[in-house]
This record gives sequence, structure tokens and C-alpha cells, in this order.
Amino acid sequence: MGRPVWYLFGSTDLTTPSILAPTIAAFQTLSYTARVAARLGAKFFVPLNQGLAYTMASDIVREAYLAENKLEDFDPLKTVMYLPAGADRMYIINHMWEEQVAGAFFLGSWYHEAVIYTENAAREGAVMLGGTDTTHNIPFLVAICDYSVIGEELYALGAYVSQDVLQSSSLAGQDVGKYFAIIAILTGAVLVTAGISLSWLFALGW
Amino acid sequence: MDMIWLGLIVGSFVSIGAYTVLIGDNPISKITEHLYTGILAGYTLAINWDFVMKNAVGKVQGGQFDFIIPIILSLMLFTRLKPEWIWISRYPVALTVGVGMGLAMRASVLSDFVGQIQGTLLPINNINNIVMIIGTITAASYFLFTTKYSGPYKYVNQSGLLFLLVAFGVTYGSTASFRFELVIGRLVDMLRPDVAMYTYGFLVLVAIILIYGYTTKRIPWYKGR
Amino acid sequence: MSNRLAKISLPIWLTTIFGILMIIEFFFSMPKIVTDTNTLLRSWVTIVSAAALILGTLILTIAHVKRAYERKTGWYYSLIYIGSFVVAGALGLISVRETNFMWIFNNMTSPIGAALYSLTAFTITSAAFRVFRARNWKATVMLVTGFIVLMMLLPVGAAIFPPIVPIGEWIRSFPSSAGFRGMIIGISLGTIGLGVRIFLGRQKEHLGIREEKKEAS
Amino acid sequence: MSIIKKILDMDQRIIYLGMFIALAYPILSPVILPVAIQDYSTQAFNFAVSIPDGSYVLIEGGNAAATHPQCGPGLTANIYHLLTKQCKLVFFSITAEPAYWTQVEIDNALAKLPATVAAKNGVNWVNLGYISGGESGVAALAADIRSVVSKDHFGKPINDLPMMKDINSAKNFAAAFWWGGSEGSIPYGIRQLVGPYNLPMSGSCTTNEVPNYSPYVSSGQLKGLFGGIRGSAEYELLLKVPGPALAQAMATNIGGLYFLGLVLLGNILYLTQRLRGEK
Repeated sequence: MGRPVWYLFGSTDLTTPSILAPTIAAFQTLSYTARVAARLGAKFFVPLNQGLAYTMASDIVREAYLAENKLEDFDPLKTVMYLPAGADRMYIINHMWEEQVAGAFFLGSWYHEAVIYTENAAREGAVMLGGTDTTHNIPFLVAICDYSVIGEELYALGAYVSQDVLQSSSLAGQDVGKYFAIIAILTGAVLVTAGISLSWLFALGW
Repeated sequence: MDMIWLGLIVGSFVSIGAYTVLIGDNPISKITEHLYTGILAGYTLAINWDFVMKNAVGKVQGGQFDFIIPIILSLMLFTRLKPEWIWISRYPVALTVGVGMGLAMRASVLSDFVGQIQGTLLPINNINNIVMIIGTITAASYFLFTTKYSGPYKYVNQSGLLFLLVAFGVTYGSTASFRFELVIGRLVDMLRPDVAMYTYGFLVLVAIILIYGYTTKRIPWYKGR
Repeated sequence: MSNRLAKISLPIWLTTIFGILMIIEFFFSMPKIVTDTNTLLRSWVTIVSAAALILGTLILTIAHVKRAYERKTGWYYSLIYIGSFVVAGALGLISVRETNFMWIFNNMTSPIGAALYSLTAFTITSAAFRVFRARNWKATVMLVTGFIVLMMLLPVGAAIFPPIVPIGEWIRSFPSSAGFRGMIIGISLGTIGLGVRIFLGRQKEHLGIREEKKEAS
Repeated sequence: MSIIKKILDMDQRIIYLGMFIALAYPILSPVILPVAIQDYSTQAFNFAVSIPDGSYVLIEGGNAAATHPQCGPGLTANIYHLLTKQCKLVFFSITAEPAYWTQVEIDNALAKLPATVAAKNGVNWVNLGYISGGESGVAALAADIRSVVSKDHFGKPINDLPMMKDINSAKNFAAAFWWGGSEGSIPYGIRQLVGPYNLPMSGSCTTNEVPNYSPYVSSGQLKGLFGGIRGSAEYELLLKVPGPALAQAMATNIGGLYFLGLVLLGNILYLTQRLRGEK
């Protein structure tokens, strides 16, 4: 008992759209997780390595604690913490040992840190949930974590835990997109095999 | 010349300090951690201060008065130091998320969605193209949320997973190779003939501390797990 | 309700407006004023994010000063932090191109950064030893492809078993490429879905807004 | 506890020590084996050859301290190659640290160049330095260089540089090279340069990212790709200018074999354990 739960984001550079999207998706899950952690009185810790992401996460966790009337458990300097990008690696490894992390979430845009953190958390016997949409490090999250979400599932996770009907129904919309992609590929491949060039379709100037 | 030589020695010392996190929680890695965090925080502060001065304040001084707005937005971020005012900092966040999300959406429509479909429109005349088409389709359908996991979809789903796992295996292998290159890049600097003596000396020191800690069990941070 | 307007509605509306401005510029030809506004907005984002990093370092420093002042466990480490922060920050604020500043950067931060970065080589090996086992067909697929690709990339692989290079390149170019392609298509749809949810104001956690809706279970 | 279980639950530190030795030893006594050149490197090299002499080339330098030892030699070779073709180069970096290393790599290439080749700062090459804003920064740079930077890496106003007189957007360039290091930033170039401006682009990244970008290479959005130290070594071999990459590429051998050996050992022991019916 008393061992903490960590929520890690990986890379959180919000000026980069391809990193921003998974980070925002992970924020929605953070909101839910922080609330559960506050309700159960678990020690919760969120280190981040980018200023704007830090301000967002700090708001989210604070609001979650407020919603559960546990604001006294929220330490503005400790629960959510900014660490300069790069230095967070040493901090996290050292403190995973020291605090014997019991549970860890690895959601967001993950780069090389994924394997360091997951392996260290595994050594502490932590239960891990990992998920990212970066293709570079998803293998480690899949192989090492107890539970993993792959690619698009990361975006669905946030909508799913929100229990908002409209948000969940947007997932069905995404499925329509996938059916469209599959049909487009199949018809396109058949047409190309038949010798019909489709390059005009993609030369619309965009 | 002396500064370069000193730099190499300091560089290899702090590198070994960083490598000691592999051993576990220990004072050398703690010291390196705080040193590194401090320097990096100072560096981040300085470089971003320079950036804001050059690109916002400098431009306002140069007569581009619309750059007053980002300065105000930046100052709005600092209101969060007082809990009642936190909502003010939502405005800069709204700007960032709006712009970023818009860029992400438009980019993913074109280069990810359309571009990848376009790349898969291959003539079905050899095994490579067939593998490509089937793999792309099944891997995409692995992520269908609304389809029940039964009937023929079960096989589609499993073969999609197969392709994804192959991709993961390839990434695993190439990442492993890349990591070795990284260590080698670092070791090449640390084991240069002119600084190697110091590196070895420091390594021996770390080793002695570790062996002492292990044999006497006197150092509490050395926990076998 | 002006309170609600300023605190909740307006930020959401602004997010939507900025987002849509970025999107329409891309798909339709827009008057110059729109493209100019967008260029301006993008440069504002870079300034705001730089300012946010300044804020972050200040808050981190406050935390360390507090820890040192209250003599909490490990306070002496905080002194190291404060010392190095002051030295690096002061040198950098004088000039980011100052030689001493660059010396610290090139000879201390860069090596530590590189060393930390390369820690993955060690953890990847122990992780591979621990989890890379043929437990079921899924793990076996990953294991075998990983093995082949690593053999291909090592110069020694071609010396031991020359056909490994074409085999590895084929796996890398076709099945693996196809798997990632499917995943990228999914991710792009996920991004679009997320954007739609944000622009409709349904997903607003990132603004730190909590609505008193029904009890989340 | 059986001996097999003991080995399978081996302390990670022993593995780490073995890895350290396996990687350090070949640096001290290198063994050079022949290198088979990969397709992607040949494509990228041919693309570099096909750039018309004297045209403008945009180069993103993304090698940080960690990736400089592996991708740096390749970028150096690339700069050397393009300058000998009288191309005019514009460098920029989208993260702060690589701005420094890009300059190091430029200097390395300048030092190697024969004296007959013109390589003057401001005339033959310009380093714009660090561009903030990540992908948005790249988009802004591609649209209007002067809206993003007013001074180059050395603090000189870019309007004073003779080479920058005619160029202000991605339209002015004939080709781009994206030396992304491990930033994972090659897609930014594809989305913001190749997509909107049809700028042909080739690049380099670390070995681990090659599979992620292989879809882009096969779809033609990337003209070629140099992967990691092996890619750098191959560029040096193709260009026939010796550099430091080859010896380092060889040093990965023992580490890799150690890794593969461990994986094999783990699997053999695991399967014996399973056959014996132990948990």
C-alpha cells in the first residue's frame, strides 16, 4: 500500500501537430484516471516535459481532485510536475526505484523513453497500460505492458471513458472512414490492374 | 586546447554518472540527475527567453504591433500561479490547441489518409503488391470498433494483427540496432586515447563502491531485486 | 452568465475558430487576409509555447527552492539543482552564444543527454531477454521478424548468412510497410475524429474544464 | 529453484555489464567486414546525384548530440557532395540542440573540401539556425522564410546575405534533404514541403525509424533514405570519401550478436522449461 500511480505522457511538444493530437487524446484519459485516483486516495503523479502541456495537465488533475472534494491531496508543486525535456528521463528512472511505482500509464506520443520507463517499471512489478500512435515505439509498449492500446485505439479510449454518447458515436464515424479506405483500395487496385490510370484523381492541386 | 581536453573528461564523467541509473537508486545518479535538470532548466530558460525577446519583443520594437498579442497571451499563462485566475490561461491553450489540431487534421487527411491509400493503389500482378494490399486492408480493419469479433471478420482481424506484429518485430529489430549505435557513439568519445585513463579510473571507482556496497550490504540503496 | 462565457464558452469557440481557419486555408483558396492571419497565428503559437517553457522552469525552481528551504528529504540535491540552474541560466541570459554557456552545454548536457538516450540499448536487451519469448503465436511472429531484421542490419549478418539481406529488406518493405500503412490510416481517422470532437466542444478536458454532468462511474 | 529458472530470472545488471563490454570492446580493437549497400541508400545517393548543379537545396539538420555520431558523418558527406556540385545550401533545424550540431557538421565538411571548391558562408551556404514551432514552424518557413527568421545562426540579418536575395519560400528550391536524426520529423517535411510544394525530398533518420518511413519511400514521397550509422557508412562508400562511420558501423556487430544470443538463450531455456512441465 501507499505505492504511487504514475501517468506518463512521453513527448508532449504541443507545437508539433502530430504530437499534439495523441497528447490531447491522452489528456481525456488523464481526466478520468485522476478522478478515480482522487476518489480512491491513491498517490498520483504526472511528470511532463513541456510547458503548455504542463499547464493543461495541472488544470485537469486539479479539477479532478476538486470534483472529488480532495483538493487537499493535490500538491501544486508535486502532483503534476514540469521537468525540462531530457532531464525527465533521469528523474523518472530514479524515482521509479525510490517510490516503487505500483501502476503506470504510458499514453501519448512515445519516443525512445518508452523502453526505458516500461522496463524500469516492470522491474518494480508495476501494472502497466501502454498506448501510443507513434509507430517507432509501439512494439515495446505492446511487448512489455500488461495492457496495450495500439494506434487509433488511443483516440477511442478517451472517447470511450468519457461516457458521452456523441463522443462514442464519433467512433462509428471513424469506422465509416475505414470502410471507405478499404473499398477505395480494393476498387483502385482493380482499376489499376485493368490499366486505368488514377493519377488524375490525386492531381487536383491539393 | 585545455578547455577541449577538460570538456572530454567532464563529458565522460557525467556520462558514467548517467549510466549509473542502470544500477539502481544511488547517490551518483541522483547528483547527476539534479545537475542535469538544473543545467537543462537554465538552458531552456535562456534559450526561450532569447527566442521571445528576439521574435516578439524585438518585433514590437521594430514596429510590428500585432506581436503585442502573443506577449499578452504569454503573460496570461503566468496567471496560473494564482489558483482563482487559472481560467485566464485557457486562452493561450485554446490558441495552441486550435492551431495545432487544425494543422494535424489537415495534414492527416492529405498525407496520411489519402497519401497512404494512393500508395496502396498497386496493380495486382505480383506477390509483393498483393501482400501490400491485403496487409494494408486487414491492418486497417483490425481497428474497426463497431464490428463484432465473430464470423469471417475474426480471420480478417487476426491476419491484420499478424501484419501489425510483423511491423512491430521489424521496428524492434531496427530499434535495437540503433540503440547499439547510440552507445557506441557515446563510447567513442569516452574511450578516446587522451581521456581514456580518466574514464577507466572513474569506472574502477564506481565498481569499487558497488562491490563494497554489495559485499557489506552497508549501503541501503543497493537493493537486489 | 458572463462568467461562464469568459471561462468556458469563449475558449472553446476560439479553439474551433482557429482550427477551422487552419483547415479551410488548406483546402480552398482563401483571400490573402486569411493566409496572412494564419501565418501570424502560427508564429504566435511558437512564442506562447516558448513562454510556457519559461513558466515551467520557474515553477520547477520554486519547487526545488521550497524543498531546500523546508529541509525535506534529499534537500541537498535541490541545492545542486539550484546551483546549476543559476549558473547555466545566468550565463545563458547574458548571451545564448556565450562561450562558457556553450561549453557547459556541449560538454555536460549533451553527453548526459546522449548517455541517457543510449540507456535504451541496455534496457532493450534486458527487456528482450525477459519478454521476447515464444509464448504464443503473436510473440513468436514478433520474435522471428525482429531476429531477421537485426541480423540484416548487422554487417556480420551478411557475412554469416548472405540471403538474410534480401529477406530482411523484403519484410521491411512489404509486410511491415503494409502493417504500418493500415495503422497510419487508422491513426489519421482517429486524429480527424478527435479534432471533430474538440471543435464541437464535446471534448474539453485539455482546457481543464469540468462540467457538472452526471456522476462518472 | 532450478538452475533454468535462476538464469531466466537473472539480475538485469549482469545483462547490462555484458552489453557494456560487448559494445566497448570492438571500439578498442575494430574489425572491418565488407558492407552490402542497401536499396534505400542507393536511391538516396542517386537522388543527390540527379540534383541539377548549382540549384538551391534546403537541408534540415536534426542530429543532436546523441545522433551526431551516427548520422553526422552522413550529413557531412552530403554537404561535401552538394558543395562539389556547386549547389547553394540553406540549413535550418527545428529543435534547439541540433542547430549547434548542424554547424559542426558543416564545419567538418568544409574542412574536408578541396580548396578549389567554393564554400563561403552567405554565398554558397546559409545556416538559418533554430526554427521554433516544430511542424507549424516548418509550414511557416516553407511559406515565407522571412516571417520566421530574420537573422541566421550567427546573428547576421538574412537580408544582408547575398545568397538569400532571391529565395523566400519552398518554391525557390530544387530539392530538400531532411536529416531528421531521431526527431521523428521526416513526416513534417513530407506534409509541409513535399505535399504542398511538390519539392522532391530525400532524407536520413536513425536506424529505428527506417521501417516507419518505408511507406513514404515506396509511395515516392521520399526519394531515398539513409538509415543510421550504416547509411552514413554507405554514403561514404558511395561517395568514395572515407570518414569515421565505417568503423563505428562495424562495432555494432558484437553488441548485436550478444543481443541475439541472449534472446536465443532465453527462448531455449523457456522452451526446455515448458517441455519439462515446469511453470
